[in-house]
Amino acid sequence: MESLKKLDKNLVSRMYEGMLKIRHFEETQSRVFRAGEQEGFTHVYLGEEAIAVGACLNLNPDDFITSTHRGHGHMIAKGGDFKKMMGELYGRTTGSCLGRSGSLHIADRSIGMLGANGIVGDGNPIAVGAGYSILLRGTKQVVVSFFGDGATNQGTFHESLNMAASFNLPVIFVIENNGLSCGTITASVCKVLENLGDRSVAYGIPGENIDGMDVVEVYQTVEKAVDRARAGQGPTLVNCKTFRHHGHFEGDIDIRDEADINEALSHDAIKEFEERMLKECLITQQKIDEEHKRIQQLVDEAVEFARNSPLPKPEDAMKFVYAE
Amino acid sequence: MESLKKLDKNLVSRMYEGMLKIRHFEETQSRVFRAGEQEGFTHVYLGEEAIAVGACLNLNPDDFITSTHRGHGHMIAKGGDFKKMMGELYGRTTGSCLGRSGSLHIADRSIGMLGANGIVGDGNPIAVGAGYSILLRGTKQVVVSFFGDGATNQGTFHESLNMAASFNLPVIFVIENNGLSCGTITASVCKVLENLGDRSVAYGIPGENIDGMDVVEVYQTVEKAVDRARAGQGPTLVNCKTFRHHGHFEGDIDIRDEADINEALSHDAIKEFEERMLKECLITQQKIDEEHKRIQQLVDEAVEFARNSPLPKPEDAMKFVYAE
Amino acid sequence: MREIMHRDALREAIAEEMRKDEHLFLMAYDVGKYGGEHRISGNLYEMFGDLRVKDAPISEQGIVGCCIGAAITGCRSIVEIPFMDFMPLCMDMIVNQAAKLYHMFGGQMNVPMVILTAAGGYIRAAQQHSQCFEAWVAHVPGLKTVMPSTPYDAKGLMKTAINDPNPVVFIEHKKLLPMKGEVPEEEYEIPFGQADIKREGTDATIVATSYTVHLALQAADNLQKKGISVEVVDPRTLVPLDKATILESVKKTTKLVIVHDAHVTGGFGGEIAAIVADEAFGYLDAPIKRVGAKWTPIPFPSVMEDYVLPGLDDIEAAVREVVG
Amino acid sequence: MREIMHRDALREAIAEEMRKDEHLFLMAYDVGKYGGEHRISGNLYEMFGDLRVKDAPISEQGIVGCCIGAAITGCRSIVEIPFMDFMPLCMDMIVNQAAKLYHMFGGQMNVPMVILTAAGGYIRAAQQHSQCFEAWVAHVPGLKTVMPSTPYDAKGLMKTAINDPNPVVFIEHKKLLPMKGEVPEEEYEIPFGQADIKREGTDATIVATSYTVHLALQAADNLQKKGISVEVVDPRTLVPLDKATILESVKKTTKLVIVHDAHVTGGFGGEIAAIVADEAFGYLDAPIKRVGAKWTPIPFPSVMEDYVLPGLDDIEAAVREVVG
Ligand SMILES: Cc1ncc(C[n+]2csc(CCOP(=O)(O)OP(=O)(O)O)c2C)c(N)n1
Ligand SMILES: Cc1ncc(C[n+]2csc(CCOP(=O)(O)OP(=O)(O)O)c2C)c(N)n1
Ligand SMILES: [Mg+2]
Ligand SMILES: [Mg+2]
Repeated sequence: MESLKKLDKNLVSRMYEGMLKIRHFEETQSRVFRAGEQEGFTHVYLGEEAIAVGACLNLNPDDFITSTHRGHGHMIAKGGDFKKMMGELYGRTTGSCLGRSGSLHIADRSIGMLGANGIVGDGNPIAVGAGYSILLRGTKQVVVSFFGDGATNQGTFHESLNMAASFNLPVIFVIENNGLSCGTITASVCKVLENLGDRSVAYGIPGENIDGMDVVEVYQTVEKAVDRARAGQGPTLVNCKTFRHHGHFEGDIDIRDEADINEALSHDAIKEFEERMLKECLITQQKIDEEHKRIQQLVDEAVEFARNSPLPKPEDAMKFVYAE
Repeated sequence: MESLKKLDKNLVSRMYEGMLKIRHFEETQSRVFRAGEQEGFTHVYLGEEAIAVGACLNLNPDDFITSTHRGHGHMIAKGGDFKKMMGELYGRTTGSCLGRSGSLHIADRSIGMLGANGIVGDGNPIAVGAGYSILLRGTKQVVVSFFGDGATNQGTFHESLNMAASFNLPVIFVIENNGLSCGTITASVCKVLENLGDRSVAYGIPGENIDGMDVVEVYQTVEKAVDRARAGQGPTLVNCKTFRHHGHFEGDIDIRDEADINEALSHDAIKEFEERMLKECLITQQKIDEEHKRIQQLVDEAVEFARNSPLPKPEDAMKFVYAE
Repeated sequence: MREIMHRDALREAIAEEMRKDEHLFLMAYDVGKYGGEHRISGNLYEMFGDLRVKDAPISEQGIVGCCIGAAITGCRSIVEIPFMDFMPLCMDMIVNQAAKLYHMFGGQMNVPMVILTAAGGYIRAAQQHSQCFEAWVAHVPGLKTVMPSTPYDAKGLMKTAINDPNPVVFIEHKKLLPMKGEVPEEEYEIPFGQADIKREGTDATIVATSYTVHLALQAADNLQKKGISVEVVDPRTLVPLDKATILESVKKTTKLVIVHDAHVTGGFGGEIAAIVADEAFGYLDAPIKRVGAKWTPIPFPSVMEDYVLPGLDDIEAAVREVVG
Repeated sequence: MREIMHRDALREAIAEEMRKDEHLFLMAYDVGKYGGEHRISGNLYEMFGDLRVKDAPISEQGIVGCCIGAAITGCRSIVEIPFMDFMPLCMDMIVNQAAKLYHMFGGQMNVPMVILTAAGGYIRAAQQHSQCFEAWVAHVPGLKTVMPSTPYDAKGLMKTAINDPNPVVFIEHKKLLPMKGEVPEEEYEIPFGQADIKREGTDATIVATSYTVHLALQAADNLQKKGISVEVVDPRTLVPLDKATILESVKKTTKLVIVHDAHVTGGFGGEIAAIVADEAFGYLDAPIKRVGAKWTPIPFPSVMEDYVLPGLDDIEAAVREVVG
């Protein structure tokens, strides 16, 4: 592991803050959802924070990301507003999608977050399209597509990577490899799970297999990929190994062994980053505690905001079927 | 190139006969179709004979193949009956599908030919299913799936190879890489066209890139793959480089340069095989001429047979909608 | 009689048939140890093992194609597409392959398989997890379309579906799966194409399907109190459709209201209305009314979703309108 | 006025709009140098270059997804799915993404794109190249559905489609593409939702779409000779549907026959019948008749295909039946 001292200080604190924001947001989301405060279904990003944060720290506000059913973390890392997000999760008009779509379809076009998506793998072709649009419009933007190991077995993965490679598009494909596809152990349906980054060979593009629990490694790997993309050198595939704290969705049963979960939980991206920072004297324990508190308060405010926000009107369901 | 003398004599003559059968059948099919004797559309296999023949010579009658829109060659190589085939192409009741489907959907279940298919790439998942059925029924059969370079960019290619690899199925995936996807130069939409066999890396299975104009190389490569499959060692991907004589379908315009076509035509799988046989004194020119004549006569008889076969009854269209 | 849930009735039917035919298997993501996305497969994995209750990658085309390939080579299968919203991912395999092979190949190969899925809304699952596509399926010759409304029907129809030599799309409803109803201990089948009159009445006929049968019955109860006697007909299978029972009921009541969860526009209600407007035209005493989802994607929050989907009020209003 | 073919009218519309908007592109396999599977794109590649007239791999989900991603990031596109039979391969992208994003994201992103396809039979293309799925498309809110029957309508509607801010499924017919008709030199658009009365009459109304409009007109000619005056209404767009014109015509003639190439069962004819049986019930003097494909996949040989698809006889018989 690289010394954090080699990195820009400001970058280190943004890494930390980004991960903390996701952690507190999602811990809270899990709690209020399980308490019955929201309707529907929700999938949280706990444990995988280093990926979204490490990747998105390379992006400008006008760069794009596509996301999955597990989209809160991506949105936060891209600069999502807690209030707009909680408003959406609570199905309120103050939500970023006016409360009409909830957890599964959270999105914010104004920060380039092209939407969480309920269809596994469908973010990839959309990311390719955003890349094509960049080519056609002649800008220097890039696109990061986040998706799970399960999604890498969808036909859309293959079609997207092939198109992005052939058309030389500025798209970075980031696999969040937690080894699980809902209730299926991905290794049982995918022989190359560990080295999914090698699937890049099939498209003639670079591929990496990295530790998705190390925000620095994610940052630096995606940095290279973003540089390549902006320089017109085409797409990259990045396979980030990670661990998901909770079951597939909140309230789901978990097929993993409890012992395995506990073992894995002992390597936590955030706790280990705090230890690194402490060891290198980049932060004090007091500052850590303060940061946790500060961010939790932001989350709490967002929850309060959402709770007090108005519900949509029934007939507003009929809006936005067609654009004028 | 290996000496043909190392091969079983009988095998060499079956290779030759198989290729000649396809060549004469397809030359004739092209002619009668262009003369307006048949309805609809037809795609011929001219130039690619070595692939179907080399692969199928490894198969038993109860092994399976899946096919494409360009299916006549596969059917002949698997033991298809000229009369039943021409009957089908002419849309007559004597056809293997009773004349109801024509060139695009030629099939013969009795020889394990699971059907030509009008949807590019759809043969692959079906081949996987035939492989799964072999596993479940506990037989030693194998499946060969033929498909084009264009089809390797379909999502179904990826899903099929991943499933076959994970489930360790006895399926051999054979790419007929003629570099063309209808009117699109495949290289312009697929960076790795030349080495499509390397896509096997993405599934953790063996892959080969071979000369699809050399029936011996095809035979020997598929032989190894079939042995592996029968031994329960799972699937193989074989990329056969080849050259298609005609345009995409009979009557289609051709986007290739005429000079390139002529250059390529000078390397013909059958002509070169004849030269090899002659050089190694495995055949005489007289025997070659006789063989051509003998096989052309079989084709001519099939055409006559088809021409004189009855048309289906209109209302028979309503048959075979549901099995009882 | 004992009462069990839909999901348990389905599992019983599957288990009974799997015991009889060792070449019958179940395939989908999450059907194994996890027990199924809707907990339909439950303990089947423990009962029948990994090969016959097979976890698959998230590859809808691949999975359905695999079951087709198995079907034409001697096996039978049940494939689960947990949300009907994902069925568009594999409609190609269902429509272009499963539905066509028997016809295309002149009866050489039939495709016995069940495609089990859950449609519908009312569970706050938002735009991509709430759709009904039975109208699509019922537009494709070669497919059969089943929509049970009670555990009794679900079990009997599932057994018939498994034993049918054709591809059967079996459409459950997410609201029904946990609903209980009487199911005898003994084995039984329910033939396709037999509507069930779930309630007799004289003033108006409601034809309702799936979950909305229960809404229709409740509406009928409410209307009875106001002196309106409603007959509720549940077709149970859309293809084949028991036109006779529907027409007879309408001839008796002279009024028709059709109810389904799917969007009114383009829904299967149009088919039923058209049949009646043709074949019972002379008996009709009032306009035919359809009740279904309004013309908008299904939104997330209950306040909106309940507005969009058909409710008791909508059904009662439609009946009151036709009885005048 | 000059007469040009459908395919040329479409190309003119596309070229005119591409000249106005440099971020409008065309993407599909074979649209480039080859000129399009149906020769619709023709010389557009020479006119607008490789980036704006883009050959794509055979990746239907990928291509449609790419156009969606481009749409929400500032571009517009036309994607060709040459045969509507292939549309099931990308219905997921069309239905779950293109049709939903605007609604899901509360108006943050709309999806301007045209999905151009050719449906229908009568060309001996067999079971997998002859289908009509307009009924599927017209069941999905968020999509618009266009079906022109003349070059004039095709051009005007294509221009409207390109300028529409929503996903538009533009359904041509293989028999229409080479058909000629008058098209003015000046630019014009035809608004969606305006049916065209292709022939006035008093005894019965035929509502026909696409190619069958021409059959209906010919049937009307034949019937006129027998003293029956038929009005032929062409809705031109199914969504939005010009109910008013249809209802008005039926109120005048009091008889309705609906004709389409698609299968009768589950076809859009059911929707029209249902609307009339509800909203013009009191005016109807005869059962509503539907004429369309019989309940079987479309077979290859003309002798069978002509039996299955609606012909002049079928239409004339239906009209004679309703006029009594
Ligand atoms: C096309 C499609 N198939 C299946 C599902 C059901 N489903 C939702 S999430 C999921 C697992 C996804 O696994 P992965 O991509 O690894 O993401 P993770 O949940 O691990 O983050 C499945 C099967 C779906 N939403 N869409
Ligand atoms: C799903 C699908 N997309 C497109 C087509 C149209 N089409 C027919 S053949 C073909 C090209 C196939 O290329 P390849 O797989 O390389 O086979 P080849 O014709 O070269 O033998 C295309 C695009 C189709 N039939 N099915
Ligand atoms: Mg995962
Ligand atoms: Mg090819």
